[in-house]
Amino acid sequence: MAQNAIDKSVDTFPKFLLVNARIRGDRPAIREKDLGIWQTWTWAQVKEEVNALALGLKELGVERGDKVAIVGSNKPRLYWAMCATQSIGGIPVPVYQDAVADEMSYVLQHAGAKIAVVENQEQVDKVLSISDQLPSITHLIYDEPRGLRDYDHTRLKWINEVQDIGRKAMETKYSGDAWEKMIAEGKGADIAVILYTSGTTGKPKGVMLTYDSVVISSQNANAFDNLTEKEEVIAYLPMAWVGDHIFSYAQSYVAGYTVNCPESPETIIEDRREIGTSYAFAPPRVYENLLTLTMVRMEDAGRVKHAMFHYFLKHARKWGEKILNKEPVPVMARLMYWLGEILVYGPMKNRYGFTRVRVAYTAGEAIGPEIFRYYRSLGVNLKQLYGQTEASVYITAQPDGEIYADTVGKPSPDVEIKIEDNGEVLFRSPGVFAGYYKEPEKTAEAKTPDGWVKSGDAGFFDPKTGHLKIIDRAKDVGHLNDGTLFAPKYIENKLKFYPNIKEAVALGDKRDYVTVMLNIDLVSVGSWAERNNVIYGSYQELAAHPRVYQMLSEHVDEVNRSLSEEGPMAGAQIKRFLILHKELDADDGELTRTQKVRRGFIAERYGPLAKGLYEGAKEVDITTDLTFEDGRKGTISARVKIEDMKTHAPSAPMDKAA
Amino acid sequence: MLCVKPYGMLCKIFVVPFYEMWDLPDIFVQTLWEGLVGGTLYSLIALGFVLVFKASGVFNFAQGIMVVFAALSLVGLHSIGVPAFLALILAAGIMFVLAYSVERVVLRPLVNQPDIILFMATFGLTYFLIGLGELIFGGDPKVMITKQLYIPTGALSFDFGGGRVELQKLDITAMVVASVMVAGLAVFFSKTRIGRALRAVADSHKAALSVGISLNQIWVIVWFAAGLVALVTGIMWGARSEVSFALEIIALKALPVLILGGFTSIPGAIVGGLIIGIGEKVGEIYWGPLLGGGIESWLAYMIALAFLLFRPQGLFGEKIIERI
Amino acid sequence: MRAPDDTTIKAGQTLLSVEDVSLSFGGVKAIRGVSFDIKKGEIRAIIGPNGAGKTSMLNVINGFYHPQEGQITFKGVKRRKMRPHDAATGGIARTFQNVALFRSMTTLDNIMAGRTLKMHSNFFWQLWRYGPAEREEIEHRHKVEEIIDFLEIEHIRRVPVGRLPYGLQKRVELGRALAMEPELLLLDEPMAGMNLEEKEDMCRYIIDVNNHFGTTIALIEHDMGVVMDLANRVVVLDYGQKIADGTPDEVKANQAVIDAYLGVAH
Amino acid sequence: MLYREAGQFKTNYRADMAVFPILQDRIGVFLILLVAFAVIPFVGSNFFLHAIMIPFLIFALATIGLNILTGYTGLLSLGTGGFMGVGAYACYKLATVFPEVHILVWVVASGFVSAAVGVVFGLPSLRIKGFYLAVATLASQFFLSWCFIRIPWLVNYNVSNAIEVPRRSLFGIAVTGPDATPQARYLVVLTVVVAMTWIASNLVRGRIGRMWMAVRDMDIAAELMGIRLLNTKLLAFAVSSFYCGVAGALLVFLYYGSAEATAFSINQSFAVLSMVIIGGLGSLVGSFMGAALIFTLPILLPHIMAALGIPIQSATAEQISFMVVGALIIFFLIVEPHGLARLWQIAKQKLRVWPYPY
Repeated sequence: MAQNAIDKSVDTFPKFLLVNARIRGDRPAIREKDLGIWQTWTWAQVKEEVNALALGLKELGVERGDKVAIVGSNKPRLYWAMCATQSIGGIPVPVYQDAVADEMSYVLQHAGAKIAVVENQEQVDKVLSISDQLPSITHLIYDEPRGLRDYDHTRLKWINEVQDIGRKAMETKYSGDAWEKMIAEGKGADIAVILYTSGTTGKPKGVMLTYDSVVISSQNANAFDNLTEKEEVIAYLPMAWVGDHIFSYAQSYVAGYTVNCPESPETIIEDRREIGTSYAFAPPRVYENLLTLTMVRMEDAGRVKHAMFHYFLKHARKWGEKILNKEPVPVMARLMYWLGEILVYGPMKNRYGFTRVRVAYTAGEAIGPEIFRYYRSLGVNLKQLYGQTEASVYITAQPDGEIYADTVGKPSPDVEIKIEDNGEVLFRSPGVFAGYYKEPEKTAEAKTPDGWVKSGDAGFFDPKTGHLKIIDRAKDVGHLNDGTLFAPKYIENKLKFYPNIKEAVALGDKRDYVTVMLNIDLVSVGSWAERNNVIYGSYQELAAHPRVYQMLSEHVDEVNRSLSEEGPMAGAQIKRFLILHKELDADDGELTRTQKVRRGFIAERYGPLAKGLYEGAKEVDITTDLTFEDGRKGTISARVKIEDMKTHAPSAPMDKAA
Repeated sequence: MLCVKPYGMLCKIFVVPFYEMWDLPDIFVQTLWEGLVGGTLYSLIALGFVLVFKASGVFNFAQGIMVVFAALSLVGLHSIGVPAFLALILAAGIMFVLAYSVERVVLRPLVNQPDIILFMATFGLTYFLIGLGELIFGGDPKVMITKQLYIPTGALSFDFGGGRVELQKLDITAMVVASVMVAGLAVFFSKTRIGRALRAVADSHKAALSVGISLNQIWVIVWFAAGLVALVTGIMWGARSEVSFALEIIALKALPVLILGGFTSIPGAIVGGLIIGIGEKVGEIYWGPLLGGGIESWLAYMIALAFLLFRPQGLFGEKIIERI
Repeated sequence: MRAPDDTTIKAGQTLLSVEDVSLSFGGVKAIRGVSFDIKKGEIRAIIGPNGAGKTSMLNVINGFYHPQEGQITFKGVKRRKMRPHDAATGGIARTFQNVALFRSMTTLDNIMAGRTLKMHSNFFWQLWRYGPAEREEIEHRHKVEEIIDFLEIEHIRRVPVGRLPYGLQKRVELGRALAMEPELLLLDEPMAGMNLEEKEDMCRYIIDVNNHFGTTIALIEHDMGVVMDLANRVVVLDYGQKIADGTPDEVKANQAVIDAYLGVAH
Repeated sequence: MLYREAGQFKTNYRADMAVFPILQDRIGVFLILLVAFAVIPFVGSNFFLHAIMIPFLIFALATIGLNILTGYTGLLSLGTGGFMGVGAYACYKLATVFPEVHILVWVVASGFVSAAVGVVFGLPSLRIKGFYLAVATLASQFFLSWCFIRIPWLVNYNVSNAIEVPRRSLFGIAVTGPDATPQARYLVVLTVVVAMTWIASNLVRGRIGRMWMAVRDMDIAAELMGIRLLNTKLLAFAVSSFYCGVAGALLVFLYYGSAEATAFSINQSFAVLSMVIIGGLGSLVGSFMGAALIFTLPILLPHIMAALGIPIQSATAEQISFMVVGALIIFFLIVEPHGLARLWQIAKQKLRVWPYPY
């Protein structure tokens, strides 16, 4: 790998393919669980396959600069199609396979794809259904022939046929090293790939990345975690997503490590276990699901086993991270941990397929600190990073030994970061994108002439750790009247990490101080109530219970303390809070269908409460209409208590640093 | 002798025996009688077996040891000073306890299991009873308390075809008792409510319930009935020879009987028993010597086996149509 | 006796025909003088009310029952009666009305068992599981995996079929039949007791089998809708007699059939 | 818990279809063999080797034999003892008639003799099934034991009417006869048993094994798939009797030293059957477990009872162990019809998914 890094002449992935085929020709390049076993292709074989496919595409008329759409789940042939396209100067455009027909139609039109390489009948049907809107498409190539036998094959081709065409061409037109020559023509400055980001608003934008961007950030990433050709990764995230493109394609080609394609979406967990990945990458939900699954299963375990499991988890929570971070730990604790490793941690990691994991990343959104710590305490080196398509992923990442649940780490190698006054994070790096395809004005919005890119996220550098913390989408960040930064989502998340708190709504934009409305979690608070024999008849009663208030005010206080330690956030501590008398409900329009709180709407729906929060009232009467499960409308009225909180003095970073 | 080379062997097999039968009818009759008695006892064991199989579909491998066990408990009880007839009743009681516990411990938990499993369970039961029996009564043979039970001994003998034929009173009793028991069972099955229920069970369990008797009760009853049959068999057999665990092996002869008679037919058991009994006696006396004797030990099985190959469903069973 | 292998029937020609077959058990007449044919490459449905003798017909075709009268012509070879082994070697596979899988064996082994006839390594090699024996195992395992993939039952590969839900069992049984690479596939109520979704899947598989491998299929089915979608031709039995034979639409229009299904007295 | 399967993935079918696909299992088996071959013979006392290990292994072999017939092919047999006898007597005749030929050759050869006999008595299995077949095998049992008693030729007209094992040696070391050391005999038995177990596992995992199980689970379906029932059943009978025959030969030549017909009576058949049931129908591992339990029970029982403070003499021990075995059989049939083997499987599964309950 080091050797690749130095060799600047190797600046495109087809070139890396040639290098890998040369220096590690018989090491496994890619595997696929198919027909019950892990079918394996070495780098040399991959080179041959890609070569054939490339010339096949060439024969089908793919010229330099032509776009080739790639639609499907992670399959070796689709990755090969990517490299094949690049090798003849084409530009691959991976598309989300779950996109509905008209989304797909937009992307294919916008990209002006000439050929679409798709996975199976489902995708073929989808493309054919919109083919009339896609004049640019000349051929449709499929990987899985099942059920396509009787289709009209004038413009439809099986990928193996295309390769055969290519192989014929190899003997005739493109004999000798013709293909290598084509590859040699490729330059680092060329566009390597166009990745369409499903923008939160409006049509998706096609992010153009040059070889240089992708290659350099991949090399940096590999160096950062010193990844070698020995790594095993499992490719299961959408190919159209920059994360997968970098981890399962770019970094693999640069480092020469092995990519494994699962048998089917349902079998990923088993497949991961079989392979035992050494380098993992997943959005938080994956880790969440694994953990939930574990806890659910352990509920059915026998009493002894159950007790043992939780005892050792407790021990791990206490010492695991310290041990992982190589901090001094008393001998007894070490012994117990070692025992736990045999009885619990080892087996758990084995079940997750993390036994051999050296580095695991979570990214995409904030991960619950509990979940994060759980894996770390087991001894899995889970780290956070912050990235974007526009940056070829890497903006910041946590270096080994500097792991914190609530930061996204330090700027990655070669990345500069600055924070605007409005808190928005700007970055500049070799990985920065070339522009949005066919949309110069949007490009201009996002990217300053001197190469700074607006991330659209607000954040700040945590004075304690020097790590970046992302607090919210920049546009959602507001200001208190005294001008201090107010990031509602950030505060709400901090609150919601407490199992007792189901939902939180933070108010404060253009107001004097921060207040929050809370929803308790009926399950966990309910069980707490039972344990402490607190009698309650309804959510409303429980919510209004003084001891519940007391418990939650402790949580809020802790949140305030942590805020007070976070420089810019210290000003935005919670002054007052209340517990809503009803659960926020999508049926009442208080939540989006994706369970996100609609702050504005809530603020006015509960106007009186909001008013009360800011006019110092101790109690507020309110009547709200609501919708029951069965759709009936009704009203509910209550007297809601408002709790005052004391705030903590902003603590100077240094003396707190530990 | 009338056999001449080169036909010696063939003639020894196909001519001599019949000549001898004709030549010495008294011996022949005596042989038939012996066979008949032996057959009756086989029939009795088979009977107990059929009872269980009919009602609970269990291939009761333990019937043999039950015979031994019953006889042993009778003798054993008497040997510790219990008056004979009280001992008889107690022995019957023991058989009931056995039936009850078998239903409780073995059958109930195994209800609706495949036949093979139930068979093996009774196989396990056999082992258990052997161990228990030897533990309590010791392994050595015992003498049946024939006198105390007023079972007539001695023999009636009369002239026949130039010789004497002896009929042991014991054997006659055995025959009588056997026939009485069979008759009794026949009545029991056709006349009594329980009997009808049992018949119903043979067809379908629902039917049985409709008669108003729980399956479990029925099982206890049939096993008890089988136990009583075993007791009687034990007495008779014990009286003829002695009470020992060897009986358990001999009792296996009931199996060929069943194959002839079919597993579910009481008349089948009787007829089968007689055929086997007579067949093996005659075989032993007239053909045995050719093979150096002792062929009784397997002849029965061979007869059954040969028979099976031509009529797999037994004498009284009807043809099975396989469906899929 | 067994069909010579060189007799290859082209699509559209008659693959199998039964001529006035009669079958009775003791007194009961299950089939009375029924004749019909199955053409290579078609999907042929046999329908009729309960007790019409449909299953018996299949049993006659693959030689499990031996008819008292009539004859069966398979791949041009006339027979008084079919023998199971000849049927199997001749390329007739089937599934059963109430699943007849090897319950204690895994899905994999069940389908592997379907390949028995295609495996020839001798006992000696089997002893050492070496040379031909091992090569054979591997090569056939590959074939079996293709079937598993085709039927999308990867996830139950190593599950003893006895533990599988009914729908999946039916699928495995189809897999086992396919493993024989049959020319004629007999399906006895392949969708009995399935929910709608499972039925749709099964339909898809049957059609795929038919046009992917060009397998001729004869199936018994109660669900008229299914029959009408799947079958090219339908033969209707009632009380062991043939009362109609033709395309789904013809049959649907046939008065006798309607009566039979409405249970008009005979 | 002990299993760490992450990273053990198969890239070809050979590896995927191996006997022990999991690394930890391979290690375990290796260790067991290591102990069996390299430790036990040297640390084990003569009593342990002669009175426990040797017979245990031999009975395990017989159990495998019966298991092939009853467990894998579903043909209930009560004739095991008879077939073992055939092996024993055949081996005796061959070894005494051709003394110069190597004894192990005759051990194997006697297996073939008993296989042939097995086939003959297996013939009825074409027409008859289940209990009927069981009775047919009883016929073979009684007929064979009759032969052993009544045909003096079999024992070379010994007055004792018993087999008296001659001295035979292997690489110059006596392995049979009075002056053969337990170590030598143990190693010979062990080697034979291990080899034949390996072969058995090859058979049951391959085409033939599947045919047997197919016939067991659903003979009609099997027949309609082109599996010839008679051939399959006869093959099962042959292989099964072969194993029993070899076991019988070993029993007499390397354990008893001399034996009468009673050694192969129906009781022997019952004993082996009970080993199969308790060990687990259709499992090779189970065959060993069953043999171990049933055989060692009467030997260990006195010690156990003594430990419990209830001293008993061996006769009583035998009776009690009879009861225990009977009870165990019933217990297993009720709780776990697949015997110790299944319990072992479950335990293993637990370890694999540890700490999950499933």
